[in-house]
Amino acid sequence: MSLSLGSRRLTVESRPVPSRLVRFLAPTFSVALAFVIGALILVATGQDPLLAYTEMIRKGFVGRLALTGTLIIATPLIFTGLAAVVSFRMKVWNIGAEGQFILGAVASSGVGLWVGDQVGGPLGIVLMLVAGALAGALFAALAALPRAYLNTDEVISTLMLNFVALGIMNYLIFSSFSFWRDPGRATFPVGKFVEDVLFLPRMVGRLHVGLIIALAFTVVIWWALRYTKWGFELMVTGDSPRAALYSGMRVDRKILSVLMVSGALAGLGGGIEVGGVLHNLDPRALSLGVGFTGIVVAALARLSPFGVIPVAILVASFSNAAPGLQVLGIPSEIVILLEGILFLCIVAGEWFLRNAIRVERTAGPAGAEAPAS
Amino acid sequence: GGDEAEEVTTTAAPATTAAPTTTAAPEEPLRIAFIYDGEIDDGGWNEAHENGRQYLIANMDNVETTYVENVSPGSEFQAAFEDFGSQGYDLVICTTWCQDDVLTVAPSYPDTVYLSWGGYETAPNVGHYDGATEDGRYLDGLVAGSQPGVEFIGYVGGFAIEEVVRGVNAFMIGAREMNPNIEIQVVWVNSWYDPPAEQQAAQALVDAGADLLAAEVNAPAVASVAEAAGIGYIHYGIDGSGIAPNSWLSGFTFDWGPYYLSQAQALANGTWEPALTYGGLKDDMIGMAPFGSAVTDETIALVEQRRQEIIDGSLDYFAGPITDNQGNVVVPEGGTIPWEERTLCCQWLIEGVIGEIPAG
Amino acid sequence: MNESVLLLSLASAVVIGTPILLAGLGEMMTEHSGVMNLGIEGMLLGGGVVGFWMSTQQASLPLAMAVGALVGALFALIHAYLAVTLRVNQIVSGLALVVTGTGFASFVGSLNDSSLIYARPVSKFEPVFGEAFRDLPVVGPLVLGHDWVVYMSWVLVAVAAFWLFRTRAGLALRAVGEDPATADTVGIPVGLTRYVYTMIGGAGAGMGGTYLMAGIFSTYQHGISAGLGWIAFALVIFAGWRPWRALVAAYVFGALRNLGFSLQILGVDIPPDVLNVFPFFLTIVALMVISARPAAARRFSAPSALTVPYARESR
Amino acid sequence: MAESVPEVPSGEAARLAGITKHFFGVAANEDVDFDLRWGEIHALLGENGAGKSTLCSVLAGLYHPDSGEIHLDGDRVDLGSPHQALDHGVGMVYQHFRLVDRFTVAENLTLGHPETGFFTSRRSLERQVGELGRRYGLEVSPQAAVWQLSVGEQQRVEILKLLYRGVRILILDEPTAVLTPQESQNLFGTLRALADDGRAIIFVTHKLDEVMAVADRVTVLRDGRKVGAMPTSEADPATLARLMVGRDLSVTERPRTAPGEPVLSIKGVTAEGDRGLEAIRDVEIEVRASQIVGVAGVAGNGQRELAEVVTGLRRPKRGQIIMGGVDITRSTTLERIKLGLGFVPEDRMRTGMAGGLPLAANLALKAYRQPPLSKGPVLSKQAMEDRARTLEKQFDIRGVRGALPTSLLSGGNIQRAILARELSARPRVLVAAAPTRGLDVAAIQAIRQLLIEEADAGTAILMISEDLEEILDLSDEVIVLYEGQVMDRLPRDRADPDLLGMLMAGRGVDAA
Ligand SMILES: Nc1ncnc2c1ncn2[C@@H]1O[C@H](COP(=O)(O)OP(=O)(O)OP(=O)(O)O)[C@@H](O)[C@H]1O
Ligand SMILES: Nc1ncnc2c1ncn2[C@@H]1O[C@H](COP(=O)(O)OP(=O)(O)OP(=O)(O)O)[C@@H](O)[C@H]1O
Ligand SMILES: [Mg+2]
Ligand SMILES: [Mg+2]
Repeated sequence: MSLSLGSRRLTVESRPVPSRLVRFLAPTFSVALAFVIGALILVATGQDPLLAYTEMIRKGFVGRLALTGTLIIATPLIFTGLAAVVSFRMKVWNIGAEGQFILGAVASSGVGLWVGDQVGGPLGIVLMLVAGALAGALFAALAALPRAYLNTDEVISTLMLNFVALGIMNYLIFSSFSFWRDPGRATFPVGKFVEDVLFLPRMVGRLHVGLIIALAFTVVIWWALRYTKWGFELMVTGDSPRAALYSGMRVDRKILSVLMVSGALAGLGGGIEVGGVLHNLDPRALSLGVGFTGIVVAALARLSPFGVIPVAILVASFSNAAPGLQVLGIPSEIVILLEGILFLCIVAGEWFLRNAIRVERTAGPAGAEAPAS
Repeated sequence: GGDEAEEVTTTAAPATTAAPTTTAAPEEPLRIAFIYDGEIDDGGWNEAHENGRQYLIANMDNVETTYVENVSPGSEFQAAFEDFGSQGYDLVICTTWCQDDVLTVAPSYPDTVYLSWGGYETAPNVGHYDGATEDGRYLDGLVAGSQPGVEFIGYVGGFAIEEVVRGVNAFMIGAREMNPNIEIQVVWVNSWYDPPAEQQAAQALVDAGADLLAAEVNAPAVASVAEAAGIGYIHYGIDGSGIAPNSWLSGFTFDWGPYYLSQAQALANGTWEPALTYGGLKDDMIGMAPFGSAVTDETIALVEQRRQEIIDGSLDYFAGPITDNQGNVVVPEGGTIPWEERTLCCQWLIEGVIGEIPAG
Repeated sequence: MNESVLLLSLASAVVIGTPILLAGLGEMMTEHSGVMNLGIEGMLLGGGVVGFWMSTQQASLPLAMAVGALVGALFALIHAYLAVTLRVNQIVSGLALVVTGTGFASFVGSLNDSSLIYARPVSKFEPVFGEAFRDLPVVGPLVLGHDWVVYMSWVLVAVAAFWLFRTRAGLALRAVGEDPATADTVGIPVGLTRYVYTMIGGAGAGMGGTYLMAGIFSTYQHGISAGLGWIAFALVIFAGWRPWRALVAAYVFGALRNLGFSLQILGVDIPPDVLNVFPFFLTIVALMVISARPAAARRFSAPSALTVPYARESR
Repeated sequence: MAESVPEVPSGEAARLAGITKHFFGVAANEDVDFDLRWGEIHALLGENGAGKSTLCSVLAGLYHPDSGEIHLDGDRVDLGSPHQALDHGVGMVYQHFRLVDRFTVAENLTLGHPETGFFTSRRSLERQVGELGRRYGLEVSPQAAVWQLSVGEQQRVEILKLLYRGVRILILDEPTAVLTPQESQNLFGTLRALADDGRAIIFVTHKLDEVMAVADRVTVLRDGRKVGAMPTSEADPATLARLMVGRDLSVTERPRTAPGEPVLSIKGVTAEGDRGLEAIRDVEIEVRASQIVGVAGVAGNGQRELAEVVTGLRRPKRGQIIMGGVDITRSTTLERIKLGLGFVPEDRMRTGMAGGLPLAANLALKAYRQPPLSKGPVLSKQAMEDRARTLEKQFDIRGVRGALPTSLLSGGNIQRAILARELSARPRVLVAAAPTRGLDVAAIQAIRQLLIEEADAGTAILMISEDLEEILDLSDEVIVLYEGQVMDRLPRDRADPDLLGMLMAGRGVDAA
């Protein structure tokens, strides 16, 4: 693909591995592009983009409240983002983080209610979180087992399972008097609250230690992908399952393990949302699409575990700043639209990573003067 | 621009430190924020609250309101409550179930008063409110029962929770007062917001022979089905007469405005106390939407009469005996469902209602 | 009476199945070209809201449907550009489209001071056949009682089936989805084909959305589709990428949800949440059954190059 | 430096002038001139990576050259796509077939054909295709799905496809690499007939014999440049080899070590193929230390399944496999690897390598399990890199560029890398499938040398190959596989091409 501009020729060619600089510039550029398009829409609807963006930054990041609010919203996104990173790295497309997150929340709130204050805080919290991770992993296994042994397409099965999970959670709270539901509340069906000792400790304001756990898991995942046999095998299997098989790796188990680890991360995210923010099973607060958003987060992070953190925070800052923008008079619909455009631009930015644009001087029409050999 | 917003925050701060107990300086406007989990123009729940906000603006001087819509429960709610608290808002009103998110944040902002719909656990700066839908539903039942030829009413409900069941029961009491042969078929859609499901549920009722539809969900889908089937329609919670011009009969409305006004004034006067407000017709929290052309003047007069009787306390439509649809006497002769215990009712469907409360 | 309730419930399954079918059929064509568009929900809402707005402005419903289709196709164009030209991950691009389409619909839906919720289509979708036909037993409500969109969807199913498996263009389309490199070498324009059919998919979703709002509801509401787009996506898989099966499956999916309400009326208590997840659950099971049997897998599995971008000079 | 052939303008079918095509800085073609005449078979000869496929792809419209001109029938043309090339009557059979697996033969032929009606009628189509096949001696069942066909049949479909489109310039990229000698002979017959029909044919190969046997003229490429062109009548294998490689090749025969103890015994093994039929039946093979046992046979006679059964990728239905005294019939691949099994797979790019990963990772594919590459679950990147550097040097792997994907390496270098990985694990048994297929002369020589040295060092080698020359050159003992059964086993001194050919065709020794 090439384009001639006067005496210059722009050539686009695909690049096998992006350079470090490009890896930094591409997302920056796509975010910038999204903001430019956003500005156009704002102007078209009679808003002041500069004001809007200043407010977006202010309400998203500036000050203790803005920052903690954003970080709290970012925490589950980091988990679902990591879940997507792990599986997408192996070219196993787990788009079921949404459902795994939900079941993680179901399990950890269930365990929390079950242990009550019997085992004390730290152990109880650990049990809750382990239950969340386990539930996420087992739910992912529903897609992983058929994928590993029947070669059932996991994109579709994990996607479908999201709706199954949603159905389960709604059933537990809204249409049954299950163990999870608080029978004492007549005005509105609500999940029972776990004991205070099972609340994740807070650090600053409402900011709970879930963020620290998220960061810790980011490091663990990064390390595991890069410096362990498991990570190596995952990389090989992702690139060529046959090569993996014949060099003695168990591809079926790898698929299982990667999907279950991915599910466990998402499930842990659900557990942490319960332990840190909700303290009960609240279907309305647990079905906001963090699983889906996590995939977009992972994509912008270029499937890099550390990349997930800033991206999750950026996306979270959007949600956190949205009310502030509305107070300025910017309708909530525009904020959603801006988010969609941001996502699309981010996705488009992938292109820059795989293609290099070269500017060459040309003497005349292409091929007229071949260089002397 | 941005500076202005800053300014407002700082100037407002001293006034609000004084807030719940002391009278604010008169020149300082009372600052109120409304938080909606959906859109203000949803034609239902949130729109009714937004109408309340408009009422407040129209009826109180020196008040400054703002709203944010599409905020989700959980950490987004909490962040928003925190944000308005830290900006020194005097009053933050959350119009959906959000008691627990409120209680998480409210203690940190003692100078801001939080009101949440449907909650029951108060705190020094947290109050709750809810509307007595059964008052309205009883009147709706009168309207429905007065329709000639109506014997089988289709009723689309969200979840079979107490409030909704209570509403159905009151509706039936009203309807049978007009026509003792009436039966009501309830269908639960089991969702808070699923227009296609609501449409299908309503259609299933029409297919089963319903000759009038009533809704207890947040959607005009049921109205569309009634309109298409050419049968009467009773709406829920808001004046939706534009939604089904031909089928429209009536429907009670949530009139949150007077309540919001009273709370704001109490705050301005320094007389605000945390409370659980359960308001019905007598509290002006429940009203009636305009009647459709198929409702006779006679019926309108009757509805008005019953309304007055309820307001002055001379009528208790829950007076016993009441039998449920399993044949059990749930309210004995001479008994009633006292106002204070209303919100705990009901886990039974009244005689004549076909349907079950799903066991779980 | 019980029988008639069930019968009528099937008839309304046809009604609610129609937007699912239109969107699913579109997605099926898209997927046959090797492009997977997860953004159906976004296109359905985005296309539908504009189509609905059209229907409130003037009397021609076909025109409103066409406009809905066009806007849906424009949304799909974004996906086509990202997936085909920029070759980005199609899952991610589709999900981003859901957010964008939903935001766009809410934006248009409350562009004026009051939302489109109180706006009404100028005219209605009327049943095609006269009362006499509609009153016939069984076939009356089930087959003869519908408006033209339902019949059009049947025609579209036939056209799609014929197009895919009996025409040169269909052969080319399937070749692009199976093996783009091969299609390219025999002169089938891979990129163009993918663009066109991705946009056709968007058009299907846009039409489905318009019919949902202007036809079934006669009103707009925020988030009105409540996940129908995902059911349409499941439909394609459940139908094994075959149009006629999609027709049946759309009504099965529609009936499953309807069934819950009819059963409630008949006094049978099945938790609706169970019935709600049924389409998705069924799809997983169907998928597993198919993939477990190699012969079936060859016939009913996804196009081989689904989600695989094509670049001519890469190796 | 290019010697050019006098021009014959009247008969010129195509002329490429000054074609240059770069990939990521690699000059695949550099200022290449090439001409083709009607009625000739023109061989294009060159080592791996010489630029043959690239040049062909340029003429076929698949690649757009960075510079240079294409003339067809005397007119300058700009071929934007394979489609445009087809419209100009130029078509190519690619090294990797371009057929839609799930479609039938007839559907593949109609695909993109301008004269297909809008509606496709299966019946008439299949009839047409059948006729065409008979006319050119390229018979295949029109209703069969492509995935059901053998490689040779698929190639026939490819050629038919071009003929069906009325292509007059036919390009075949290494068509014989996947064919048996007999199939190759048939193909040559077909090609000759097509050329006599007045078509022009470009025939890409590494094999000098084939050039001499079928081509009228030959053009030699090296490192992307044209280094020679001549009528075959004026060429001889030695000259061509020198042009191709740029130096003289010397073949050194070395005395072989005597075979030792049996190391690998395959006893009465029966296994099913992918389609559920028995692909190998009661196979008995024994390989001793320092011995190379060659398995000859026409492709599709159970070779792949045999290799998979030995390496543990396929479970046998009956029989036993014993390695170094251990029964490994039920062992996993990993257990076999640990016992000292090495494997050079037929499909290098997908089975032999994870093409998207850097070479260092691929070289570590087996060694990563032990120190120094890993300790416990932890991997040492540094050790991996160091080991890669060593192996690259030791095995002379060229063209490695750091973190770039291995798939960018040339075929020959990929094969070297696979051998480097397998041999560095010091296997007791090495299964090598088609170890030199598609490689150039120099690479072939180097790889064969490696295999011989390995055997001399005591490794038992089971070599599966369709290349008779290779079998005869290397094996101590030859086993012929036909329809999944061992036809015969011959010591090298008793094996000769005629006898093997007969056995491979399923005719027993008695009949001979
Ligand atoms: N995509 C690429 N990017 C950069 N370098 C490449 C690329 N492809 C090949 N090369 C370099 O070109 C050289 C030779 O390539 P090569 O001859 O293998 O082509 P080939 O056609 O793949 O071989 P074969 O067809 O037999 O597999 C190598 O040094 C390799 O590194
Ligand atoms: N699509 C491509 N991308 C990158 N590099 C390429 C590509 N095609 C060819 N090359 C490089 O161009 C050079 C010439 O490759 P080409 O395939 O033409 O060689 P060849 O002569 O056909 O080799 P072989 O005999 O192995 O098939 C090699 O270095 C190869 O790696
Ligand atoms: Mg709005
Ligand atoms: Mg080649």
